[in-house]
Amino acid sequence: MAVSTDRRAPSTSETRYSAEYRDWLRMMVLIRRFEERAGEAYAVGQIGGFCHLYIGQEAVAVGTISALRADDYVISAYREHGQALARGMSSRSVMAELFGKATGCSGGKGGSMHLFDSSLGFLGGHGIVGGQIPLGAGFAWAAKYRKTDQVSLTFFGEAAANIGSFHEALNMAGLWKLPAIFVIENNGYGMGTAMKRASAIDDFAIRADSYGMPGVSVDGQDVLTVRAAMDEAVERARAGEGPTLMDIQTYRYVGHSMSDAPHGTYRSKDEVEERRSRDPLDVLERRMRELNLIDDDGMAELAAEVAAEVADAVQFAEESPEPDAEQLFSDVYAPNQGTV
Amino acid sequence: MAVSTDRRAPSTSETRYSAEYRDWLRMMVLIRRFEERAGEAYAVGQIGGFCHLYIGQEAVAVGTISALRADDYVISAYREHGQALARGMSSRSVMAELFGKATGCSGGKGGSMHLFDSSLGFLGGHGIVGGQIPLGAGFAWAAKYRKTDQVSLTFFGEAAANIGSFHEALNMAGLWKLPAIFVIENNGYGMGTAMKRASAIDDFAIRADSYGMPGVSVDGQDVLTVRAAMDEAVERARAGEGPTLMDIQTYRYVGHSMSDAPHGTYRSKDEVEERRSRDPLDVLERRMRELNLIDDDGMAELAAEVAAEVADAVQFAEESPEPDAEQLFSDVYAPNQGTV
Amino acid sequence: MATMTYRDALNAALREEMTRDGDVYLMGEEVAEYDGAYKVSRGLLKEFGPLRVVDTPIAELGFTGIGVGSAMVGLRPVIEMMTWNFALLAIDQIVNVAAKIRYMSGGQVACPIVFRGPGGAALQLGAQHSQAFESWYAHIPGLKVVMPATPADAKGLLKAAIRDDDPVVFIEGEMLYNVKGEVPDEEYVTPIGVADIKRAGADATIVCHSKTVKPSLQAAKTLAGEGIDCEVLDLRTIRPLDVEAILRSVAKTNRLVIAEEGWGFAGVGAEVSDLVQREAFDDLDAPIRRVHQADVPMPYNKHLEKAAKTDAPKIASAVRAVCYRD
Amino acid sequence: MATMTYRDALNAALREEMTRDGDVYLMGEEVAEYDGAYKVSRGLLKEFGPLRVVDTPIAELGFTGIGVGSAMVGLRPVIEMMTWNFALLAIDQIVNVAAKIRYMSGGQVACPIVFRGPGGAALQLGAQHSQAFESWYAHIPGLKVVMPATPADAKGLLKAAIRDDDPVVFIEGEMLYNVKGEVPDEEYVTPIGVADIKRAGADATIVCHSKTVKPSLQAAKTLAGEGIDCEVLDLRTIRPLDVEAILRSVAKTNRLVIAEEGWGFAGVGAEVSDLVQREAFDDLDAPIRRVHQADVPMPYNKHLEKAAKTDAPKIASAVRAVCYRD
Ligand SMILES: Cc1ncc(C[n+]2csc(CCOP(=O)(O)OP(=O)(O)O)c2C)c(N)n1
Ligand SMILES: Cc1ncc(C[n+]2csc(CCOP(=O)(O)OP(=O)(O)O)c2C)c(N)n1
Ligand SMILES: [Mg+2]
Ligand SMILES: [Mg+2]
Repeated sequence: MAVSTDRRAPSTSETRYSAEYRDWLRMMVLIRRFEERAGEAYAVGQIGGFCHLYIGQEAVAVGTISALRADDYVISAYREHGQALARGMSSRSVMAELFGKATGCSGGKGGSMHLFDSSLGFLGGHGIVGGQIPLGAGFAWAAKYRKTDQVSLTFFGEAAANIGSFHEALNMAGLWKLPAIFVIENNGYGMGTAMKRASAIDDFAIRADSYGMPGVSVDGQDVLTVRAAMDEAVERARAGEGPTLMDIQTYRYVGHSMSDAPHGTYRSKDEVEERRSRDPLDVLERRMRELNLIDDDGMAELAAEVAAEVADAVQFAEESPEPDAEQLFSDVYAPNQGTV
Repeated sequence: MAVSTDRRAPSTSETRYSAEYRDWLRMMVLIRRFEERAGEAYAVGQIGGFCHLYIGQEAVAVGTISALRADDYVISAYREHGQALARGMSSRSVMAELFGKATGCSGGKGGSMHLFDSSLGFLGGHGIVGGQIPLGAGFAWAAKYRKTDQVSLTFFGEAAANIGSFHEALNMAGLWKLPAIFVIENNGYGMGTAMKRASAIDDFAIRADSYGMPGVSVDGQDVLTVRAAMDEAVERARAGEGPTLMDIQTYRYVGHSMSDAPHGTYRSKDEVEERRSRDPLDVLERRMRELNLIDDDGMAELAAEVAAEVADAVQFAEESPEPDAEQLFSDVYAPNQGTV
Repeated sequence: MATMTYRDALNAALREEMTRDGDVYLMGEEVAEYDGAYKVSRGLLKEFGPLRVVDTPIAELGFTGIGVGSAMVGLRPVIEMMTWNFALLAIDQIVNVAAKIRYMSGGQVACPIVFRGPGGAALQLGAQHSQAFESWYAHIPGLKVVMPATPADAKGLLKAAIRDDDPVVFIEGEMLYNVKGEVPDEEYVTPIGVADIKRAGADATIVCHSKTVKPSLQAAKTLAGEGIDCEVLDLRTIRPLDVEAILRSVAKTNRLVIAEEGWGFAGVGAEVSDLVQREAFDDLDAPIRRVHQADVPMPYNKHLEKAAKTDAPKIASAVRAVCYRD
Repeated sequence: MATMTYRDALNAALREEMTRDGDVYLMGEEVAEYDGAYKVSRGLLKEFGPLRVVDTPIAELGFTGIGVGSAMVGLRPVIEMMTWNFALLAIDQIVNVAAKIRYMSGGQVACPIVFRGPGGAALQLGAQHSQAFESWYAHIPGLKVVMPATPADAKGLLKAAIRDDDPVVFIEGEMLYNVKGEVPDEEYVTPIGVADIKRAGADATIVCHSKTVKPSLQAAKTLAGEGIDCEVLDLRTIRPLDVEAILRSVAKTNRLVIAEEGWGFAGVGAEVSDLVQREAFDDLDAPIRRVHQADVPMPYNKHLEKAAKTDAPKIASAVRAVCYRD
């Protein structure tokens, strides 16, 4: 049976969440500044490996994760710095992990693609496209098994919606009515491949019909819209009514990873400029100004807070020690069970 | 974009295919008798391994394959004796393969699950559920690459529509408008699991929307309906208009494989009886009698032909030699290239 | 001691561990209503209900991932692979997540999960259904690989695997399910990582595991008649390998044959051979010999299949060769 | 002879073979518009068009299957794995179809296909992106496994792989793409299955392949200063293994070290070690030593990563050990 549903997320009263606006704006600005700083640190070799920045997509992480409870679960792919911060991981522990330091959230062993904080239910940071989708369904399965009303939130890119694990996991989530929310962070590109060159259809909310769950399309540059749609999905999931697929439209301003230019062969400078003109930070700031929730002084204060936090994080990361050499061999197996 | 389409296959004039009816009926009876005889041979140990019979599903193979040209491609799973025969492989070569003999279509090295005849474009016989779906898309890709108007026909069970390769292959087939026809042989069960216990939705034609291709539901017990729907799909494919997903409803009268009872824990005797009451062989025979295309004598003649063919196939298989011992090491690599 | 089949021993282990610990559940294709494709889970649905004995769609990658995810948040799933051939579809979740999640999370996230089901060949199932992948899994740090040969070991090791805090690849054998043996009545757990001398002997060591244990014992019996006294060492666990037990045996016999079911190239036997030549070079009185599947995909024809497989006569010949009696 | 990078040598091989044979095409993620994630296919889209240089969705299992299917009907696809880590998702099609289709069809259906892309670790890519799987593929009869170390070998072997009528697993190295070397100007094909002595020597043999060739040569240079003259044998092909070349070298030097990038357990080195102890037991003056990755998932931190990896100092120590100079 097809689930009939209005695919556009409902419009939202401007003031419903206004008490949270400043927190959201602060988090979005923090993510932006953190990522810009990470890009600089990468350029001078303080960060290595692959590094995928979240710049432009901030409203997705903040709008969704702010709707969760502390005991819910979150999982993402390799472009997860923003979600880690939005989930409450400290700038220090994230930056230190990017620097590979012992004080990093994964002890320096994970790196940019593998951020973890199990105390916050933030369970990675995964590098195989689509691999986290069944894992997220698994957290939801565990909640169902334990009869809690926890919710599991899984992020992935629109390109990951073409891989088999998406299909298998969503079918089981729909079949078993798992409390799972699947968020497509639809930034229009998988590396250099535009969505229309990788998918036979251009509206992924349709795919929800294949799995007996509602599918919603959401404007991902307006954090308010994201949050409103997310609240509905969370409500459904907590009530035992099953999963939701959210196709959240956003854009990455930067290249796929640090080795990719912001524009070039696969998208034009004009396109990037145009998309930047509707910036999620501006959208929220404008709304707050209209409601007199912030003014120039408030913005300056917020900027200063964030700047201090990011500077502190970098200093912390720089001054932190490298992992001990013995760390190479620990955490392969549980302690006291012997290794091979 | 969703492809809007009437999901029921069109009804068909009773006489459009009447010149072919006797061939179809003969083939359906042949498959039925061949499979019954294979079951007996299995019971006495002449056939080994897994053996999945096609009894009850005959109209699907005959209705679809009869619409193809000699240079088209066909691929299937492990329940493929019927399709092999319908594609024109000799009863001898198929029975000998089941017996593991050197004269078998795969030289005795394939067995029941791996029947091949490349001269007929019959490319297996595959044992990993869903594995043949991308392969079938690959044949269609080759046709497109070579700019021929060949068509590729891929069979799989309804349970295979829940596996990742289905999703990946259909997306690419839709994206690239490949001349591929994907046939779900929907017999309602994957081993002992009813479709509704494995799939979040109960109408697989809906899944076609996810891949930008038409999806049709077809009554698989009426060969005429199958053929009519297949003709449309073939026409689309040959015209370069892309793939079709056909969900053909059928039923297997027998157990999943020789080690599974026809009914038991997962379905009732009553259900099997009821489904048997609308037998595809009867449906066509009745229609032919109404049109005076066959009478009792004609039926007796047909039965005798088939009986002789099956008996001959068994005798041939029994009398054929085992493969030479050296066959163990041949066909691992191309000849004259050396093996490891 | 009760006599029971390997199948029933596994069933008992599952039942005992599910009774003991409410976090343990069984998931896979046909494990519930159908009682298991090979009936290992017989009766468990009735006893534990559909939340703890869970039928899945055919979606190995997906349900393996769901199992791994649930283990990451503290459940203790047992994921049944209908056969290990199909686990190729799920191998990304096993290798890239289960084996690495503890490490890449800096020790924060454990993955206490058992992947189990029959591996290797049965009879005439053809090329795609007759593969032994233990050397692949044993190649991967972060996994443990357990392969019991007897009912008693099957029960004790499955219980150990379920209690283990790391991911365990537990490979059974379709051809072993009906094998009978004595199983202790009282509760017991067999430690992972400890090999077992199934027959003590002085002249040559046969290292084997899983389905090659029985033909190794048969070969030893034949050879005893020829005056060659074999020690048959059942590895039971492939990773971690019981290095000491292997070296101890070779130090005693000075001759080694390794018998395994799968292909030879970079197989388990290659690892054992390398280990012994390195650590016990001077103990060896003859080059190590190996017996393994012919280097071909498995043929369907029964004579060809037999010729491809490891069996007692081939093991016996290899022992004669290392004893220079051929 | 022109000097060119390994990347450009591969690019030239693709261009030449695609020009020579209209059935050859390249398919994979980002191979066309993006010119390849690692730019191996630079310019090919422009030259050959979108039907012969094909960007795919992220669907490794699916596009690998499409490639295999097209090879079954006579095309000669080159399937790019963005990295071999992602090929775990496609491994069912490689192992269960490509490797077996000729055999299980009784010789009727060939599968002339190349699967290629970078394998092993680069720098700080972490546990899921830093894996060397050559021993897995080499375990499988029906596949060939080719791993060039130099630009000249990369070009000649890729051309051979494309012309080969069997499925070839062709593993490159991200860290090798920028390596420069001399490449013959005239057309040539380097035969699969033939190892190459990259440095002749008399005192000890270092068997290596792909990324371990360079550190082996460095180690040999260091050791030459200590009076140890090493022969460096680059396997180039893992399956079929050039058994004669290995035995010939060991017969000359009587001492063997095997250096590989991947994990040790049941690695390529284990197979070579087993081979040599069996076929050249009496030639050996010391136990064979192996150098391989530490038995851990790859850590992100650069110091830990360095400590985990095979390098010239570790190879040199192993050689000193087999020469009893440590
Ligand atoms: C299975 C797999 N295939 C390929 C890759 C290489 N890869 C990393 S990210 C990426 C693009 C993913 O795009 P999308 O899912 O849209 O996420 P985004 O990067 O846009 O956030 C690719 C192809 C991978 N990591 N895993
Ligand atoms: C990947 C994989 N998983 C499991 C199996 C075992 N298996 C063989 S057939 C089958 C049921 C398939 O059902 P369906 O696709 O509906 O086809 P049917 O048998 O009904 O024709 C299963 C689970 C397999 N062969 N491959
Ligand atoms: Mg994207
Ligand atoms: Mg079915």
